[in-house]
Amino acid sequence: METMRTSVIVFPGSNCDRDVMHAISASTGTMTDLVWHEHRTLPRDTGLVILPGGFSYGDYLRCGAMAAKSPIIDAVIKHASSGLPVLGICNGFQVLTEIGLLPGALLANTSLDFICDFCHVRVEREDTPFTGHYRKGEVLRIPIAHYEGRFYLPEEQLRTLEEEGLVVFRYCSPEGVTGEDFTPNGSPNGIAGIINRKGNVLGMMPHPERATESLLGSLDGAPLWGSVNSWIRGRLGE
Amino acid sequence: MTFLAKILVFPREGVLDTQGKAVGKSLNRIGFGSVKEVKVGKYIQVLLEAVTEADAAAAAESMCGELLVNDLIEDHTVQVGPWKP
Amino acid sequence: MTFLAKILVFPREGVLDTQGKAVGKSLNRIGFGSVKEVKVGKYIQVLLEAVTEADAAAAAESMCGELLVNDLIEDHTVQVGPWKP
Amino acid sequence: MRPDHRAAGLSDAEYGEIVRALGREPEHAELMILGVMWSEHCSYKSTRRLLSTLPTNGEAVVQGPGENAGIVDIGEGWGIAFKVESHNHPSAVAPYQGAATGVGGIIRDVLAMGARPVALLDGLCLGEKSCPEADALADGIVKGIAGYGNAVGVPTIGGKTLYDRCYNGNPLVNAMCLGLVPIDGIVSSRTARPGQLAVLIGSRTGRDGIAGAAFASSGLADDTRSSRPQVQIGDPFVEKLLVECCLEIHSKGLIVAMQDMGAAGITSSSSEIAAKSGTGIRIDADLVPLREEMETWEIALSESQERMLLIAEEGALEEIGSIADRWQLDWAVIGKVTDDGLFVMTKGGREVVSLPAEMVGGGCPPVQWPSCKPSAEAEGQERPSDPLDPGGTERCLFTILENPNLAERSRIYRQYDYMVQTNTVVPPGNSVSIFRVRENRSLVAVTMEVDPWKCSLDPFAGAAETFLKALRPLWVSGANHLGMTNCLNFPSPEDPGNHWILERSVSGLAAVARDLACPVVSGNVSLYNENPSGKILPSPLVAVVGLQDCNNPPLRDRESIEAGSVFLVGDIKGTLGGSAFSRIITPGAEHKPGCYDPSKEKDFMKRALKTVRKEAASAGRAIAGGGLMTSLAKMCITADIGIGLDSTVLDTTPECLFGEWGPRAVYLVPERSTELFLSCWEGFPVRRIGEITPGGLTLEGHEMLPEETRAGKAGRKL
Ligand SMILES: Nc1ncnc2c1ncn2[C@@H]1O[C@H](COP(=O)(O)OP(=O)(O)O)[C@@H](O)[C@H]1O
Ligand SMILES: [Mg+2]
Repeated sequence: METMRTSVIVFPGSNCDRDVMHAISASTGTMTDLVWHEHRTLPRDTGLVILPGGFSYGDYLRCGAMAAKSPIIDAVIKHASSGLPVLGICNGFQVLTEIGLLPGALLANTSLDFICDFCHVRVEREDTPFTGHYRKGEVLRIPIAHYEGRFYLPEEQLRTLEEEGLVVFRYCSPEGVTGEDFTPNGSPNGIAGIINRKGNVLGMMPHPERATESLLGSLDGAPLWGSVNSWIRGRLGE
Repeated sequence: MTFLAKILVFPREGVLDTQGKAVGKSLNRIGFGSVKEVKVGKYIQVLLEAVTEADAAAAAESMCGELLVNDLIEDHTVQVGPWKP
Repeated sequence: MTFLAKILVFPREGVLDTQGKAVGKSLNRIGFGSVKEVKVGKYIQVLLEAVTEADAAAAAESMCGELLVNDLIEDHTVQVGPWKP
Repeated sequence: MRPDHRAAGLSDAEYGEIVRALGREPEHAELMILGVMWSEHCSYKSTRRLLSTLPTNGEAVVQGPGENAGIVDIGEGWGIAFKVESHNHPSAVAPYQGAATGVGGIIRDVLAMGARPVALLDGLCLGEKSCPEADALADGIVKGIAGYGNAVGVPTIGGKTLYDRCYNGNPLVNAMCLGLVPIDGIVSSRTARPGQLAVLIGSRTGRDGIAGAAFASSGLADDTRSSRPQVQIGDPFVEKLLVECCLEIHSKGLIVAMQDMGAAGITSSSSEIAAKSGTGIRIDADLVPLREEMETWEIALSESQERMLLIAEEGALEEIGSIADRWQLDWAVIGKVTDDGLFVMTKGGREVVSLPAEMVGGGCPPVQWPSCKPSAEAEGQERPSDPLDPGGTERCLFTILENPNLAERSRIYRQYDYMVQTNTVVPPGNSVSIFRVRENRSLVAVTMEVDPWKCSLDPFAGAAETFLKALRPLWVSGANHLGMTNCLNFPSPEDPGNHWILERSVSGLAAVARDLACPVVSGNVSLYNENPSGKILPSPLVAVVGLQDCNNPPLRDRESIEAGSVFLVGDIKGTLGGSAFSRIITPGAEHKPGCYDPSKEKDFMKRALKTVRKEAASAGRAIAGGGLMTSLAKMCITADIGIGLDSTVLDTTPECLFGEWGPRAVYLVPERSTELFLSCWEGFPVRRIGEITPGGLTLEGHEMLPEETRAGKAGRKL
């Protein structure tokens, strides 16, 4: 294997699975497999695992809760513990918290409305497999589309999360200023995406796959795919 | 006096319970084969001021009628008691 | 034997219950000024087979642990009894 | 004659016809079935003749009316299937579920053509914002559309929203779906052959929405609660699985014919397949997966959502079953296609229903309601109005922009996922919605219009103008129209005045379809939109699908440019009849509506398309609601530019500044393109009416769009 190979997990109700596949192939030209949640293993040579957005199990009960019990999840956990990258987007982020690969939970937006819109996020770290092609402090214009995107952790743990620098993306103004006014869903500290301590499992509410073509209004998500691709190739080269 | 009204809201008999169906299947799938049926509804706790328990119950019932319950598709029960913090 | 487990799930103390807040405000607005606080949670009914009531209760509790409840954000109570159709 | 045929919804004459054709009296289950199938909603008995006057043929038409959705050709072997459907009555009773199941239903119609659903639009006619009940309905309706569309993963890329008191208790919810289908993979409902099997896939059948079709065929009762059993619950999660499952089965070539189960459920889907295929069908009620104990007639008529009926060869069954199992959907063989022309339902081996499929699926005799021009029909004359002074113009503009009918709609469409599937090129909030088709690298443009005020003034001219209002923005953006779909939302046709208006409206649509060669490929009729406190204004809704010239990017209505001119093309004056100005500023005044001139429209079309082809302008907007000033104000706000108007060219009468009707548009043209632009519009009225400035919208030095007016109207920019 010379290039990245991505497994996108398809749960019943996932609806951004194909979008992610198109975005990755359009921007990196690498291979993507759609992996049905009932499988127990990932395709050989999987580099990146993506839990895509959508409404797995209709978002019934709690978003992500039922998907977190899928047969494929053991393989995802194993993949993560081997140090390889796992990315959860939107509903995928919710699934990651339900699995326990990421801390916290995602609660209903303060407005109690579904929000679909472009918003801005600031890149807080450039030293992760997902953000190597960004600069720290860079502002991305990227869409969100969710009803439950308000990150929650008990205060104490939230402080630790911040102290350990695990927040990777934060909602902000077009100029990069953070604050409640620029946080569409009420997330504390404008948290839009977090990473685990080991630095290989990222969960984010914004949709990079929706910002990978200028025709669709933004290219700011494309470097994310490039970053992971470079990171994996670097690791393969070792 | 303060009362606590506990309101249970659930899909009417015969009305499709989309959540219950999905949750039931999931429980079966993750090893709870003994589960025969699941219904998912809402549990609403209302803390309210009233003079008597009967007043509180009447108020809670009328909240159900006006806002909390869509009786085209939902059934409900109300249980009221004095509030013990 | 068939048992009915009634499970109440509600937001943990300290977790902002936006829905409860919104419902509370709406109730105030439409004339229920006496309402002081509202919490909105879930009511889940599970019909299950078990040998004894204790077994049924244990099963229901473990369903909560595995799927029905997220302890980080939710509290719950379980009440089990024989099912009377 | 047995007394209960009226309870089943059949007139004495219809019942007589049934007895005559059968040579016997129908059994109870048969009577219930015919009552529903012969209802207005299922049989189109009042409008079939009228609808047959609509032109349906055209170069791009692959499938016209008569199937679950129409299809137009978008090149390289690909087609777009589309249709609009109303869910008005259910939404009045249970707004969230009514609107949600409306979306679900139209998605399945498109799926039934073998198409992958790729876009949704919603046309909403809502009650006044100041009426709390109407506002609550509106809120529930929007949440229902969002709840269903978002979860099922089909983007809602546009729509139309308007408010009027006539919709207070009669909201209109018209959902439109577009699907992408390879033309050699179109599925039909008329291709079943004897011996093949009927397979039901999807949710289990329950007692929901029994006789919903009949419900949609009469006025709303005073107490909507009595309409209880008709409420259906949508499950977008299952719909998503159903879409993927049916498309996978289809991709394996295992589907002979397919039909969604909408109104009248198993009965309509199976009898229609049989009637259209010229076969019979035999359904065994014992084989239908049920949620609860049900009578045979209930099973026959249940409108449980998220079900599809597939016709397949016996040999395909195993594979179909394993695909459905993988998608965790219930499925069952419920019957067989026969050669006797009968729609038969059995229970416990006994024939409970045995009727000619033709009689069930299409046998209801048409009804001709009396028709008579209502005496109240406005006969106003266009009287020239006095010119407005600048202060007056500003006040009028302010009042019009403040009106909910002209406000921007981001509060609605921000609740819809309009980006999923990553093909939305021009999102809601623009005059047209455009999505990209990866498969043939084309851009498909869609518009939707409804204008009850113009239709109530003059149903012929109003319906024609509604259609043209949907066409013009397509042309301005650079898209050629391919075909249209429509929904005829009207009150009871039994009233002679209403019926006359309905007839005239349909003639108006037919005239434009013929004159501009924009065929009608699908549609829907919703009558009886009235309740004891009132009836709706005539509200025919039109949606047009067009193909963008793939060599040019679409011309948008909000492109920001630094310097250049503002041009008005078309007549200097519009007409005030049924306009926002006459409704909001001078209510009570009567104005004769403009008359529609096909050759002028064609001239406009050619030039608008050429403007895009030659890249002669940087932004353009067809003038519609609120007239010239409102269009300019919206451009200033959304593109964040200013415009200085030239009062020596402009006429300051309300007809010029706020008039509507007819082909008129404003363009922003960079200095270097002026000549090119003028050459594009040669032979058509064109005037330079102003220039682009750093900020504000000024006329005779007077600011028409002060900060307060701009504030909060910025809309969303992509
Ligand atoms: N119900 C709706 N759903 C999605 N988009 C909508 C809806 N209503 C309006 N829109 C979008 O908002 C914009 C303005 O809508 P509207 O006020 O109805 O039309 P107009 O263009 O005549 O002002 C359009 O871009 C339209 O696509
Ligand atoms: Mg259909």
